[in-house]
Amino acid sequence: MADTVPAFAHGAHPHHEVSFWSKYVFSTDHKMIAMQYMFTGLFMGLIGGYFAYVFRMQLAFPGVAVPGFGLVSPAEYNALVTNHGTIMIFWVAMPVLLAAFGNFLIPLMLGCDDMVFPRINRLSYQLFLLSAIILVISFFVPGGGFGGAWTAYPPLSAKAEYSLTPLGSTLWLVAVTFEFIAFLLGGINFVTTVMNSRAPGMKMYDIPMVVWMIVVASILFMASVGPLIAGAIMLLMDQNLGTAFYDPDRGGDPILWQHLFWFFGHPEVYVVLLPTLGIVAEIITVFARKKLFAYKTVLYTVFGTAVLSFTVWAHHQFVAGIDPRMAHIFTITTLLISIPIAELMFVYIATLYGGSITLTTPMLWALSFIATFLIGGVTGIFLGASGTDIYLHDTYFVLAHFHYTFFPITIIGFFAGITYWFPKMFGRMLDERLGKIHFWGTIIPFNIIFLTLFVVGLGGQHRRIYDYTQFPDLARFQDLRVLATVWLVLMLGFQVVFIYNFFRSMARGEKASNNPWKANTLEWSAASPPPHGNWSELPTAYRGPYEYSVPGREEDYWPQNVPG
Amino acid sequence: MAFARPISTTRSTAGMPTGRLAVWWVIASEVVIFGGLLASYIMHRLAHDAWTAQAAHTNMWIGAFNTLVLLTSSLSAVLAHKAAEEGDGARAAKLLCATIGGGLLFLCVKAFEWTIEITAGFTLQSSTFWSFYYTASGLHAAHIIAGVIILAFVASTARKNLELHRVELIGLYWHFVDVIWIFLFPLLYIAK
Amino acid sequence: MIRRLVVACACLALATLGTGGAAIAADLARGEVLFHYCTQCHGDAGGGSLLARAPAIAGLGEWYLQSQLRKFQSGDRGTHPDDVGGLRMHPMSRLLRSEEDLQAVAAYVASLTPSRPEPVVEGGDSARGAVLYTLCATCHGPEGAGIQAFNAPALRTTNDWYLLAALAKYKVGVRGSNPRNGTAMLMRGMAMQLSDEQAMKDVVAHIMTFADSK
Amino acid sequence: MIESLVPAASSYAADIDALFTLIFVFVGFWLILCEGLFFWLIWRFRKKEGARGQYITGELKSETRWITYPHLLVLVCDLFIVVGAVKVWYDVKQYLPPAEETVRIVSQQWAWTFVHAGPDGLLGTTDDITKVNELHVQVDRTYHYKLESTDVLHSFSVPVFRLKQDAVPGRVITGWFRPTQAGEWDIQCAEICGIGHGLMGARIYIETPAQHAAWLMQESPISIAAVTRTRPAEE
Repeated sequence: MADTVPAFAHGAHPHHEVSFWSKYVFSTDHKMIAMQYMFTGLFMGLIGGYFAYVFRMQLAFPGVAVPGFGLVSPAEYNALVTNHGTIMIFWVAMPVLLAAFGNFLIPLMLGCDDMVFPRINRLSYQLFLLSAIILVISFFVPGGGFGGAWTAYPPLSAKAEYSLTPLGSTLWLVAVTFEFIAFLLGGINFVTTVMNSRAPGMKMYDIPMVVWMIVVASILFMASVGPLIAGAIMLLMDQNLGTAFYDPDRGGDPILWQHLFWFFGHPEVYVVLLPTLGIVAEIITVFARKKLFAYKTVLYTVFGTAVLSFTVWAHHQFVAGIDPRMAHIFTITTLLISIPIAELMFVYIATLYGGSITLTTPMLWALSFIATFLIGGVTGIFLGASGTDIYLHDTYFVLAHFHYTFFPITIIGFFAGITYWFPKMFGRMLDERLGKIHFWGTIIPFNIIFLTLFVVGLGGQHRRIYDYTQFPDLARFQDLRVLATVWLVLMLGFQVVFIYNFFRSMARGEKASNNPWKANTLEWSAASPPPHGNWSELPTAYRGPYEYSVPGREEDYWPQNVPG
Repeated sequence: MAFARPISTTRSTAGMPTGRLAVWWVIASEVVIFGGLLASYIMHRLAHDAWTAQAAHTNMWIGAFNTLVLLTSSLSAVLAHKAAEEGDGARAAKLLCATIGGGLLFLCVKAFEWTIEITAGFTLQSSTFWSFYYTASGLHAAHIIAGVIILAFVASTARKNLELHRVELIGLYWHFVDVIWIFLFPLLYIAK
Repeated sequence: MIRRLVVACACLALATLGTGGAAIAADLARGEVLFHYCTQCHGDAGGGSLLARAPAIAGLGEWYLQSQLRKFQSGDRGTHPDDVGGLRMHPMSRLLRSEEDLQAVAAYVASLTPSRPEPVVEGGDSARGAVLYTLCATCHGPEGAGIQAFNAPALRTTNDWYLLAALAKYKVGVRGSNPRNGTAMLMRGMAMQLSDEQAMKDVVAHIMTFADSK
Repeated sequence: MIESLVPAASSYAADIDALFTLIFVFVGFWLILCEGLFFWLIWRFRKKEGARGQYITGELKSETRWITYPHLLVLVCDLFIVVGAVKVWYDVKQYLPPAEETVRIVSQQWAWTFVHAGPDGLLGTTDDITKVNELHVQVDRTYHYKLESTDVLHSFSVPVFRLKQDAVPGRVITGWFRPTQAGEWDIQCAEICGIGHGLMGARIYIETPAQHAAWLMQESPISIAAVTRTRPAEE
């Protein structure tokens, strides 16, 4: 393999003048597509954050017009929470973590010039963009946006007379389905690229962990989303063609959707978790100057998690009217999944042992992921145990739990990744001081908000309730709700620091060298930012990605592409 | 803008051409879509004995004929692949046209069959069995239509002796669509 | 510049003139804001929605709107187990947190242009209905405009499907069997006079002719 | 832990709270251990001039045991939790003690209808008491509920009972509860059911036998005569 290094690598990409359209809009370059995914995802993230602001304000000050929105009606409230969830998972976590970092990193880390199917890659982004546009349109159609929760349980989602959003629910479903298809196409591309296009000399165990994680996530997505696509087609037909797949009055079964949804929905958590775990692995090894503890164990654990994640879905349905005996099985499988995840956390903590740790901004983000995700992980045990789930199901305890997982995954994972790879993406360094202000301004409010919500959840407060002051027993938590809202507004405010830092550094930041962090993986051997085709001569890999602090070497890192 | 195929497409670390590898992944992702639909159908079917009586109204002989048509068309796809391997693009194109013919015949028979059923009063809304019947066979028919379009495209390039590896790829897809029908036929027509 | 001054002066003058009506205007403005709560079901112009089983309410008498909202809030209306629409409205009425809010919304809805709903109920004989309607006319007026003195709301500005459903509810006692709701009990007695569904359809068909003639 | 926030008013509430505390102890131990170790490592191995990182692969047996033993311990903790969870779940959801009275619960957009058995203690008789958004039960009496829905999914949730059960249209789901403490508390709908979901609340009135009898008398004065004859003894 190693003797087939193509010496003509750049020859396939003749330089020619390209128009604005073909450079930025219809580009097939994986880096440009990654940027498209990222900026679309971030734009959707702003919408999702705005929605969170509006409904948190409504909860803290019910009946008061929200500045920047107006009076929130119950229908709007439902649409806001529904689309906040949908957007944050399908239009932020997926495109940013999986598609943006996947597209950017896979060819660069594998030492190839592009994805194997650049045009399919572009098509997948375009489908994704289309799905985002359809979703945004769905907020403005008569009747308003869909308000049946991101889980879209029928019959509420299936019948217009129940949801009162005839067009909104259909458009929502169409948007989600398109998004799935976009990520199926993208995932096939990722997996094929990693299987077939690694740099000469790069063996299975030389692949950087983040690439492995993205591949496993793509396969996991592919294997789990199929039934839900079938389910979505059935739901679309129920909505518009008068079928009765989910209508109990005419021989259907509403629980069927729940099974199809959560058969996908639970693995989906790992689909977004794995890329972030990978990003964190890259960052902590670089800034601790340490080899990743037990690379193969991590890999097998991830495979194990992926397989196990298919067996736990019904823990979302303990009280949904399934056979009570099934709860025992799913309690066991759910608690079993705590073992691989605990193992991963142990590995990450163990990696810090014996390191030489520098607390740069990316490292702070990566470490805060571990610290907060631990809380998210352990609180899941309460919900996986059927006995306590009877009480905790659909309370704010659940909400706080999964925000303690999804926030580290999506938001912290993104910030860790972007602060780490920013020099490679844009050729300039981010401002460290602003980065740290933004870090503390995000991480402190986040913890205050959701620790508060754990408490109100234990107090019996349920999710998706428009106005808690209408419930005499819940009205007494109003101060805590105001507290959470105030800190949310503060946290959103601190994002301005990031946006300023991002765009200012992009234009005027300090120029970055090719390898500012002294990292090993192949992308740091390319120019910053990498040109079309990435390298003038495609690299060869000689060793694994985590050879830091190798004894006997003068430097404490040993890039994969350096012979010897 | 002229499209230059990247070097990464030409690599094959896994020991399989990139195109074939990707088609296998496409098939894998399609398998779970149909798998979800059929699993839902089977679960319902087991829970509703009454469906047996409704399934009795499907025409097994039409279904059997369509099975035969599809299997035959798959055979010509195999022969087309063989011709493409030998570098005979013109012959491969002809054989692919035979496959297209099979696909179109299948669709015509399907249209005829649905017409009979709808005029007999069995529509999409009649019952959940018929909803499943039309959804499953409709989704399958959509795959046949897509397959026929791609087959036509591949045949037109193969005739010029270009991109002959695609003959194998579309063949793989066609066999997959065929296999799906092998599952649908007993589930919807024979089990009564 | 001069034009701007003129405009400013005019505004000032109008504002001074308008202070007398400010209380009412503020009420209407508040009501318009609060009406946002109602539009998902009752429509942007209060024209009703068959999908949501919500009747047209635009232009109903302010007194009637107030009294019904109060009844919904207290549970005197909309708490019969079979009153599907009422059970939906009962919690919604609690969105109005104060008497001022309730009055503001009622004032605003009353100020809306009454809708002229399209008839959707079929099979009603308006000629037969005219005869039956004589009983209704006593309270609701000969043209169905409603008479406040008899606590009788206007009929001709609401949807025929809603009138039919309401009559049916009265007849079987889904409405008008709550002793705390006297006017409804009175109406129930009247609805009992209609012998069957056809009679109700006929009356409704007749009421819809008022809407046309208006 | 939970009872400091919400009173426990059913026979199994304490079991669920105890299970919660058990899990809290286990996961609290692990969380503190991990976070403590984590922050200590960050501090201990901060970058120092002249010091390099150590080269540890984590592939050797002597190294992997640092993660193998802890995760075996996690497994042991999981076993305890599974046993506790299964036991509580069995008691609350799977096992159905004989009913002293049955109440029918109908959920719809956006109201709860409770059909109480009335003075004769039997459902489906003429003296049934139907109330919207008001559930009246008596302490120390075992109830079965028959949960129905007429339109979409709802979820019957009584936080003071620690009870939650989804209502599924087309099904009647049976469960049980036994109130233990008199008082008046919230019932919430815990499954999104349309635009009024956030306003779909009801109240549960848990009454002493005397209060309950008074309520029965107030709701159905006519059949009071029957009470003393057909109703089983209060104690």
